[in-house]
Formats: sequence, C-alpha cells, structure tokens
Amino acid sequence: METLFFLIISFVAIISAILVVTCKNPINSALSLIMTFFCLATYYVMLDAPFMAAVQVMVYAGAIMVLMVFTIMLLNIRVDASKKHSHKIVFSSIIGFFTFVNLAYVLFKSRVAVPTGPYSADMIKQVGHTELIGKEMFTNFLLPFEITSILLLVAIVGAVILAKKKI
Amino acid sequence: MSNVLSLTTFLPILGVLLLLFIPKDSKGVLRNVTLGVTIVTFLVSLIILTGFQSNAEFQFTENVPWIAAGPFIMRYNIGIDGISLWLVILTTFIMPIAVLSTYTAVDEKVKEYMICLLLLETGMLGAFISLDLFLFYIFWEVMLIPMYFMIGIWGGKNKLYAAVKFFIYTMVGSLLMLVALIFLYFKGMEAGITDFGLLNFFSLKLDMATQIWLFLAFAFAFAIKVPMFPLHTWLPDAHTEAPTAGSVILAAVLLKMGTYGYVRFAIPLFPDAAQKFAPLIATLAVIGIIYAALVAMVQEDVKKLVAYSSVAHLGFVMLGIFAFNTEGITGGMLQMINHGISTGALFLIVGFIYERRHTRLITDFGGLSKQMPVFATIFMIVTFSSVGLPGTNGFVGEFLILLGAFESQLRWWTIVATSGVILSAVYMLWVFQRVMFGELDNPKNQKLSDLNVREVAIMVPLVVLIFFIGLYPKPFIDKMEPAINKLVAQVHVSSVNAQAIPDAEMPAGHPGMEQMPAGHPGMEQLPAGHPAVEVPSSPHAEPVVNPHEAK
Amino acid sequence: MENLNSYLIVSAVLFSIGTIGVLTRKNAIVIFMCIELMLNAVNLTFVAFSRYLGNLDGQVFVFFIMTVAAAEAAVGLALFIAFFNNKDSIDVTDANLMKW
Amino acid sequence: MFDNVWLIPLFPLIGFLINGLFGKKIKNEAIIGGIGTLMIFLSFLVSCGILMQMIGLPPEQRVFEKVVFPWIHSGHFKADMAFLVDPLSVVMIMVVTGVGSLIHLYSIGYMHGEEGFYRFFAYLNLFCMSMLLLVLGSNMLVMFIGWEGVGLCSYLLIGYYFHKKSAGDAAKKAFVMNRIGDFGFLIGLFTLYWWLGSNHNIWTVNFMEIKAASHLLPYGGVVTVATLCFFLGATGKSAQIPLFTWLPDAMEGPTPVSALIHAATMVTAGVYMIGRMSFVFIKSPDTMMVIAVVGAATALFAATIGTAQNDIKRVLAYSTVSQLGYMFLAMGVGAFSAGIFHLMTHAFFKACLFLGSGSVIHSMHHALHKVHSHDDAQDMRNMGGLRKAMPITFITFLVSTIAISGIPGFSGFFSKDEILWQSFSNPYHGNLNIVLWGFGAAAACLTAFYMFRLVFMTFFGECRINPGAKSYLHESPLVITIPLMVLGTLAAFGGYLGMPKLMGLLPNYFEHWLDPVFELSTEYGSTYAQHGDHLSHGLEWGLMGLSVLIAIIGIGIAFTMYVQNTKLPGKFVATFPALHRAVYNKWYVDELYDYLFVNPCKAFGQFLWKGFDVLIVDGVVNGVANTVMGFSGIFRYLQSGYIYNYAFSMALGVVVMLGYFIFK
Repeated sequence: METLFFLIISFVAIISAILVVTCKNPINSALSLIMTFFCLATYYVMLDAPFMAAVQVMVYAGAIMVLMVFTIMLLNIRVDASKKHSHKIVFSSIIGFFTFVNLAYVLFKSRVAVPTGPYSADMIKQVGHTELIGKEMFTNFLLPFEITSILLLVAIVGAVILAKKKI
Repeated sequence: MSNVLSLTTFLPILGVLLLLFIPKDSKGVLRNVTLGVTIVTFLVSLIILTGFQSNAEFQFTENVPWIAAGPFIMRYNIGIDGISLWLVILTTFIMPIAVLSTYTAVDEKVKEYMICLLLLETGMLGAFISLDLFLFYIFWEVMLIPMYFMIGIWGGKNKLYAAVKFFIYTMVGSLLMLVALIFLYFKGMEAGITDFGLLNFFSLKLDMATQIWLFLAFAFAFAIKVPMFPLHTWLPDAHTEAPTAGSVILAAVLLKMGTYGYVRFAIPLFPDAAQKFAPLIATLAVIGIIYAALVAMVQEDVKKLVAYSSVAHLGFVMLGIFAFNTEGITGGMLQMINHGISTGALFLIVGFIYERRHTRLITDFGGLSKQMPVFATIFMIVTFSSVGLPGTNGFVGEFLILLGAFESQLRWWTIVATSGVILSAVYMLWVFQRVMFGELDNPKNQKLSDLNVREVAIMVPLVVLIFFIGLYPKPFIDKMEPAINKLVAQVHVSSVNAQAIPDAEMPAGHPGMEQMPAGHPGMEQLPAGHPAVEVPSSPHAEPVVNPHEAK
Repeated sequence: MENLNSYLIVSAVLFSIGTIGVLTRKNAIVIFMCIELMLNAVNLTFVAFSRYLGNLDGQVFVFFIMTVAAAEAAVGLALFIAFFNNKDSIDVTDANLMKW
Repeated sequence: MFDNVWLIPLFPLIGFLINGLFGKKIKNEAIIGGIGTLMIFLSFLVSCGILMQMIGLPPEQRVFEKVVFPWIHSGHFKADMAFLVDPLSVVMIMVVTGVGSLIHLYSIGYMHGEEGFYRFFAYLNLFCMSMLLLVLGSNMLVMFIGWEGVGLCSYLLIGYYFHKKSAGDAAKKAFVMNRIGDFGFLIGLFTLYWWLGSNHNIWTVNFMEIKAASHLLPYGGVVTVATLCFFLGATGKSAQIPLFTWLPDAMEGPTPVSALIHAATMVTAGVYMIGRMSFVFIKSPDTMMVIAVVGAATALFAATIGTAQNDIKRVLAYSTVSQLGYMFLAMGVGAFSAGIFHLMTHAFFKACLFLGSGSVIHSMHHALHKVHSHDDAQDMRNMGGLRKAMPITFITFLVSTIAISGIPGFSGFFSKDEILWQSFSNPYHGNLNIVLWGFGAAAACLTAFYMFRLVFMTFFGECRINPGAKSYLHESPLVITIPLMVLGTLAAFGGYLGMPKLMGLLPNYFEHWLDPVFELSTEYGSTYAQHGDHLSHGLEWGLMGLSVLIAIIGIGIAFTMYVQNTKLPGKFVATFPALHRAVYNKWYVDELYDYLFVNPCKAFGQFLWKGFDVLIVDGVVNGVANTVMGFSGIFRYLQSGYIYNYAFSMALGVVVMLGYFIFK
C-alpha cells in the first residue's frame, strides 16, 4: 500500500517537474512547480518529518511561488515566444541524462553507512518532530540560524534597492 | 614612540577615514584636511629623523606575527636604516607639496583624488620600511592601484592608454618578482628559514645558477620601475598624461622604488649574480643616460622632456649603485633624493604653466621671463639643479656617482656617462631658452600672471633643499653611510669568497698592488663571467675587512 | 518507510530534469524555477538521509537551504524586474552585455 | 688676515643676495650699484690685507689653507669647502677684486636706466663670488664650483638681454661649450684621483696633497691622459681651439660683462688651472706640447679672424682669444709665471679696451638714439674721428692698444716678449720651438695690425656717423672714465713688476713672487729638458728687437690702409674675395660644428625617439599586446555572453568531472 502511494506520488512529482521544464507559458510552469513542491511535502510526511513538510508548503509553495507568480503577472510575460534550439535540447538532454547516470550509479554502487543517530521514528513520534528540530536548531545551530536572519535582512534590503525604478 | 614608524605609515590611512566623513562638495575642506594629514605625517616622520642613530642597524623595528598560512609565515616586520630613512623622509616631504599643487589643478572628484593620494602615500612608505619580503610585495602592489587611477581618471587626453601601459608594465615585473620571491622562500625553508624576514635571507648561501635566475627576476621587476633603458617607454606616457601631483609623486618617489629595490633586495640577496651582471646593467644605464638625453633634446612637449630627463638621471643612479663602492652607492642614494627634489620641482613648474596656458608645447611659449620673473628665477634654479651645477644638489650626487663608478670596474662606462653631463646641459638649457627667453610674441602669453603665494610656497622648500644638499650634504651622507658600508661589505665579502682560489694572473708590475684595499683589485681583474665566480664559497676564504670600514 | 534508494532515485530524476530545464529554457523566471527544482531535489536527499541515519542535522540544513532559496527568490526576482525595466524582456538571450 | 680669507667670496655673495632678493624693491640705482660695488671693493681690501701680510712672510711660509666647513665626505673621498692662500691665488684675487671693483663702478654708469639693473649687479656679484671660489679653492672640487659657477654667471650675463634670440643662443652656446670642457675636467679629476688612490692609497683632490704626492706620478702615461682631459676643460673655459667659438658670440652680453668675464677674469681660469696644477702638467711632455701648439695656433688663428671683423666688440673678442692663446703658449713651454704675468697685464689692458669700447658704444648709442637712427652702434664703419669728442676714452684706449701691441715700455711688451722668448728658448720642445715662436710673432704682427685698425677706424679719420647724431657725441661721465683712467695707467705701467732680467733695471718681482709655486714644476721639468747650447743675451736682445719691429710693421700696415689710403682695404677685398669671405665668416668654424655635431645630434635624437622609442620599443610592446588581443579575438567567441552557454559548459564540466571520478 505504502509502496503504491510512493509510486503515485513519484509519478506525479516527476510528471509535474517535466511540465515545469516544457510548458511554454511560465504560469503553467509555476503551477506545475507548486505541484512538485506538494509532492515533496508528501515525501517529507512519509519520512517522519511533518515540520519540514509544513515549512515546505508554507515557504516554497506559499511564499516563494506566490512571489514568482506575482512577478510573472506583474511583468505580463506571456508565452515563451522565442524559437527553440533543437540541438540545444538534445545536448541538454544528454547532459541531463548523464547527470542522472552519474547520480544513480553512485546510489547503487556506494555502500550506505549504518544508522547511528539517536533519532528513531518512535522517538520522533513520541517527542514530536517540531520540538526536536527546534532544540537542534537553537542549540547546535544557533549561530548559523542567526546568520540566516541577517542574510534575509540583506536580501530584503537588496531586493528593495534593486527593484527601485532608478538605481 | 616605538611605533612611530607604523604611525607614519598609517597616518594617511587614518586621513582617508577622516575624508570619508566629509561631503564631497566641500572641496576646500577636503583639500585642507588632506594637506593637514600629509603635513602631520611629515612632522611625525621628523621624529624618526631626529631619533635615528647613525649606524648600520635597522632601527625603529617592529616585528609582530601577521599571517601564518601553512608553511608561509609572513610577519609585520618593519624598520629603517640609513638607506630607507631618507626615502621615507623624501616621501613625507614631497606629499604636502604634491597636495598643495592640486588646489586649483584638480576640480573634479576631489575627494577620490585626495583618497588616492593618501593611499599612495601609505603604499610608498610601507614599501620603504618593509623588512619582510611579502609585506614589501603587498605594499609594492598597493602603490600601483592609486597611481593607476590617478593617471586613468584625472589624466590628459591619452590617459587610458598611458594608465594601462603603466599598469601592465609594472604588473609584469612584479609578477616575476612574486614568483622569484616564493621560490626564494622555498629555498630558504630548505635552509631552515621560517618566515619571509629579509634579514634571514642575507645569510642564505645560494649557488650561482639560482642566484642568477632570482636576480634576473628581481632585477627585471625593478628595472621596469626605475625605468632602465629598453623598458622605459611607459614613463614618458605616464608622466605626460598624469596630473601634476601624479607626475611629481611618480618621479619623486615611485621611480625610487626600483632603485631602492636594487639596493635593498636584489643586490644584497644575490650579491654574486649582481656582480656578474654589473657590466650589463651599467651598459643599459649608460645607454639610458645618453639615449634619454638625445631623445629629450628633440621633444616638443615640456613634460615629456622632463620625463626623459628622469630616465637619464636614474641611469646615473643605477651606474652609481652598480659601482659597488661607498662613493658610488652614496652618490646613487643622494641622487635619488636629488632627483626627487629637482624633477619633482620641474614637474611642478610644468604644471604651473600648463594650468595657465593649457598647453605644454614648447613652441607655444617664449619670452616668459619678462612676464613671470619669479617663475623664471625658480625655473632657472631648478634647471641648474637638474643639470648638476656645483653648489646645487644635483652636482653632489652626480659627482659621487661618477667618482665611485670610475674607481670601480666600470671606468669606461663612466667616461661615456660623463658625457651625459654635456647633453643634459644642452637639452635643459635649450628648453629653458625656448620657454623663457626670446621675444614675448604670443599674445596669449602676454597676460600670464606670475606665481602666486601658494605656488611660491610650494617651490620654496624645494629650492632651499636644492642649495642645502648642494652646499652641505654632510648630514645626509653621514646618516646613510654606515648602512651603505654594510651593503658594500656584503657584496664584497661575497665576491671574495666566490673567488677564494688565488688569482695567479694578477698583472705584475702594477705598483702598489699590495697596498690596494681588498675588493678593488679583485674586482678589476675579474672580467664579467669569470669562471672563478662560480666556485662555491670556500670555508678557507680569509675574513676580509671591508676597505671602506677599515679606513 | 520506503527504501532509502527509491527516494534518492526520485531526487536524482528531479535534479536531472531541473538541469535540463536550466539549460534549455530562455525565460529567466523559468530558469529560476528549475533551479528551485534542483534545490528541492537536494532537499529531498537531505531529508531522506537524515531520516535514514537518525540524525536531524540534515533537516536543519534543509531549513537553511529554504532560507537561502527565499532570499534568492527575493533578490533574483528584483533583479529580473530591474532587467525587465531596462530591456523590456525577461529573455536571457537579451542579457549579453558580458560578451567580450 | 689669512684666517679671514673666507670673507673674500662672502662679500660678493652678500651683495648678490641683497640685490637678487630685494633689488627689485630697492629700485634706486645708486643704492643697488653702490652695494654691488662696495661689496667687491671690501673683498679687494681684504685681498690687499692678505697681500700685505704675505709680502711680510718669507717665501716658504706663503701657503695657507683655511677649511671653512666640511663638504662632501664619502668613503675615501673627502672634499672640504676650503680656501688656499698662496702667491698664485693672491695674484688672482688681486686681479679679480681689483679689476672687478673698477668694472662694477663703471657699470653703474654704463647700465644706467637699463631694465633689470638690479639683476645685472646681482649676477655680477655672483660672478665675482664664483671666480673667487675658483681661484681660492684648495681642492679641485671647490675650484669646480667656481669653475661651473662662472660658467653659470657667464650664461646669465650673456643672456642678459634675453628677449634677443641671439643673446639666448649665445648664452646657451657658451654654457654648453663650457660643459664640454667640464666633462674633460671631471674625467681628468677622476683619473688623477683614482690613479693616486688605487696605486698609492692617497685618495685626495686637494692641490697641496697632490703636490706633496706628485713625485709618485709617472712621466707621461696616465698623467698625459689626465692632463689632456684637464686641458680640454681649460680650452672650454678659456676659448681655445677647438672650443673657442662661444667667446665672440658672448659679446651679446653688456660690455662691462665682456670686460670682466670675457676678457679679464673668467676666460683666464683655464690658464690659472694649469698654473695651479703645473706640477702635474709638467710631468707629461706630450701634454705640454699639445698645450703649446694649441696655444700658438689659437693665437694666430684668432688673430687672422680679428683682422676682418667690423663689430668693435668682436675684434676685441678675437683679440682676447688670441691673447689667451699666448698664455697657453707660455704654459705649454713651461713659462708658468710668464703666462700668469701676461694674464695679469692682459686683464689690465683688455679690460681697459673693452671698457673703452663700451664708452664709445654708450656714446654712439646715445647719439644714434637721439636722432632715431637704427644704425649699429657697435659697427666701426659707422664711427671714425671720435678722438675729438671723447678724449679721455681715446687716450686710455690708445695706451692700452699700444700695450697690447707690444711696444716697449708698456705692460704688454714685457709679458708678451717674455712669452715669445721662452717659447723660443725653452728646453722642452726641441725643434718645435722655432715654429712656436714663429706663430707667436706672426700673431703679434696681426695683433698690432687689427688693434690699430680698430683705433684708426674708430678714433681717426672722418666721422662716418649719421650726420645728425654727430653733435650728440660726447665724453662719458666720470663714473665711466675713472675706471678707464685707472686701468689705462695699469696697462701702461703694470709691466714693470715683471721686467725681464735682461734689462736689469728692476728685479723681476713677479717671477720671484711666484717662484715658490712653480719651483717644483721646474724641477720636474728639468728631468727631461734638453739643454742645448746656452743662448746668448745677444740673441735675446735680437729677438726682442725683432718682435718690436714686427709690431711696428703691423701698425704701419694698419696706418697705411686705414688712415693714409682708405681705399686699400676695399681693393684688397676685391682682389681676394674668397679669402676675405672666409676670414670674415670666421673660417666657417661655427658652420662646421653645426654640420658635424649639432645637426647630427638632433637628427639622431629625433631618430631615437621616433625610430627607436616609438617604433621599436613601443612597437614591440604594442605588438605583444596586439598579438594577445588577436588570440583573444579568437577565443572571445567562446564568451558569447549568453547565460545558458555558460551554464551549459558548467554543467558539462561538472558531469564530465563527476563521471571521471565515479567511473575511473
């Protein structure tokens, strides 16, 4: 049952990812991308990471994609009008394929380490994913976390300045 | 007090910080603050001068850890001796003058210009005081950038070409130097040297082949900066296009980097190779003297003429340095200062008339003496200083150089170089005559105003120094001589070690050969590329007393 | 949970599709979306490994990646707007001033 | 008094500083001229004091060295700012300050009303200071300061009328020619210093120390090289062949300058220098011969040119060159004190002649100016019959002319005759002596001829001046004529100081005075002198008579051509046009130099700049740059500027590299 569900989700995710790449209208691409993000969120739930799933939906599907769709609408971009370069698609596909081959080969050939970490599925269920992530984040990763906030601040300032009419 | 050297060096940087807080429209404030900073720097550098003891040691040293990256250990290692002392003072002395000369000449982007000037000052001072090879390299490059911008932004018509030419020429040299520097460091590591400290490397015994290659790399970098004969063509372009202050600093200080590099680095680090190449370098220097003089003679642009005269003067300096005796090197060092003063003053003078007439073509002038008597007087004094008239500074340096070179193995070179004295009189007087004498027939020249108070104030210190050094060079020579004697000893000990095999073919019947101080006879008998040079230093070599110290 | 490998395969597929998208598309925003796709593929790998190894560090990393992605989106989109204002187009073929 | 020798150059320096810095503000000519004259006169007084003290000392104690302050000390090299007082330098300072004072006084009158009056006096004082440094310097370097300093002042004063192009050119020419000489001086100095230092460890440029070590110097060899170099220096400064062409041009300067610098003092510096280092020069027989030959040749050569010039000052200029030739002839035949003696008498009569010509020009200029005539005030063809209008000038001028022509009883006779006799009888040059004497005698004839030609054309005959201007001609004021009278007196009687022994009336004071200086030289000379037959007194008398006869012949010819039969010169020109043209154009030496040196130098410089610098060096540099640009022109197509191309290559790179590491 779970396997079937996984397969269905995988199918949807991959198809919508392909749509992101192939759709001529950017809006369609964006909507397909949102679909992919939802699929990923589902994966996160299946991987016992409900907090990540929630963040995925809120940040990606919610914030980022809304921003993108908004931009597309704002700029009034319609169909990708420029003609396609077929040879480019072929070459790109070959590269993409070999990327995949590389990755897959690594996956199948490499030996995966034995699970060592303290966080088992039961423990997560018992304590709660959000709490565990929170503890981790505010203890071991406090400095990076704070730096992230500065990064965001810089990004906000940068975005404001860049988007002004006159630079 | 102990950090006064660092203070001098980094005061201009503090000045830059101060400038950042001044709005860029208040040009007067910017100029005055910059002037103030440079004057304070000069005053602080006077503390160094008064506290300097006349001995051969490095003084005011500071040595603290700086960068340690794996095997590369660089230290903030600074100090001065008699050789660098006067160059530091010259730099701090020239800077206020250069700043003062920009008051009316530069009216655009004043803030940036002033920042460039101050950065340049730090770079130059840093290069003179570094005792760590890597630190030296850093400062060496730091100088390059503000100068590039000064030529490229505030320059004349052809400024981009000149700026890029200047930059690339210098860069090529300094990259070679960097490679050599790193190679030298690895050689040093094999011998147990742990950081880039210059003094460590003096005791390093390198074999001849290594010395040759490293010397060539260093010499090439410095030769471009000097500039020596075939590598000089960037100079006229850079000088012509640079704004007045830029030309002044370029002539007065930046060119000295090259000659200073020889004295401080290339020669003491690789003494055997330096001796081997002395005839070659002397040849280039002498060609430079004659060549630049001949070319200067036919220039139509006053500034270009002065630039070529720089090439000739620095040819003298190189000749003196490669005489490898106290007189020659003292003369060379003194001539560096003199050239800084005289040529700096000449560029200021060209700047004055350029500001008034916006042309530098000699044919546009004539008869200015009538209209500008003060200017004429100062121009004349500076001209004669540049020509090397006795009583002015130029003579003392030139004379000692020629005397020293004549005593050394470079006798024939000296004779040719001395004829440069005639040519320098020809081209300087000719330009003086064409600009200042004759009928005042160009109507545009008839309304020229004489120098104002600011301009006179710029020139007076230079004129005073011209006569002071010319008539009483003793304080200058006394401070630099111990360090120079040490350098001469370094070179000669090495050369005597290198030819420890007794030289049987000393010509007999040369009277008084026995009393001849060591070092001299050997050098004279030793043709360039003598096989004996390649004999590794022998432990049997008897300790040699340096002739100059023995006296 | 499913086998670790299946997640990784999915992630690899998504990453490859994202690569192809970046290489073929000309619309800057779509390219940008493909980059997001690649980032997400990596995120999936992180979470899968984290889960498998019983170590939450991977998931914390995903969190950071999302932050970076958000910042990137903000700045990137602002850039596109500025670009669009100048060129009246969002096509990367029009951004060729870096030529020689 | 000796201790105060430093005051001698100091006074003119003070005068220079006062006039140079504040002269423009003072404006009052009397004060400016007064300060200038006073300062040099004070020096003269100090010099007199020194002379008096020295006379009181026994001859062997007459050497004193005063170190004022240390100057250049470096390594072995040591040169102090130091002054040497000995009989030779005392003679020189007496001449310089004495004649200098008179000329300063004269200048107050002559330069009256000139623009830049203060400048003139400042330069004149500076010149006196330099000249005094030159003669007082106790080492070659201090001498060299003076040596170049007088060159500088000469430059400044020749270029005094700087708005005239010819003045500027002349000034530059003088300086550059002097510089060529300086080149020789420096090389000579280096050679001597290096040889003594490296062979005997005596590193010195001090005259007295060199003198003490002079026994170590070899005869000939390196000394010949060094002395020839020094002699090159002397030819530059003293306008001898080949570097004499600047002196006639130098007449562009104001007349007092010509008198002071280009007649009495500066140009004699070369002679003084040889005298100062006679103990070195005498060690090289070859150099002595060169000096003698050059001196004799210059004496004759310049005299020939002098015969055809029409500009009153140019005649005197060539006469100066010729007389300097005599002095060198004296030096070259080892008659050092005779040379110095001629230097002194020449200073008297030539200064008087120049000042007299100045007085004439002054008056002519004034008169021509009144009638707005543009005739040349210096051209003798416009003069004539001036003796009535300017009696004092005429008499002093005539006395000096007689003196220079070598008429017995006047100063020039004693000195010139001594030189001629020495050139005939000296033991150094063997058979060459007769040639030297012949040249000298021929030059004496020409000298008498052209000097009397000058006098006749200027003061005798009918007045050729613009008729309107004639009535404005008048004698110059006292301030001008007093120096003339003093110098005229000296020109007449100064010679009795050095009366030849032969005449026996007076002991030869001058020679005795200089004996301690030249004793050593004579000693060195005697080692290679060829003592032939002792020449009899009769021969000496005979030669003396012959030279007087020659002079009188010269005067006679001049009288015939320019007083009795004034058409003769025109006929002569018509008969030998080529000869006259050549002489008139100074044998085309200037043109030859232009053709040989000046133009090639300029062309070569132009070639180096345009051909080598721009074409080759910059060509190589730009060529390298262009090659790099060419290659990058090919490679730049890789940089399409399209993001996807970069992304493509990046992805390809990643894939390939990953693949390599995974599958290897």
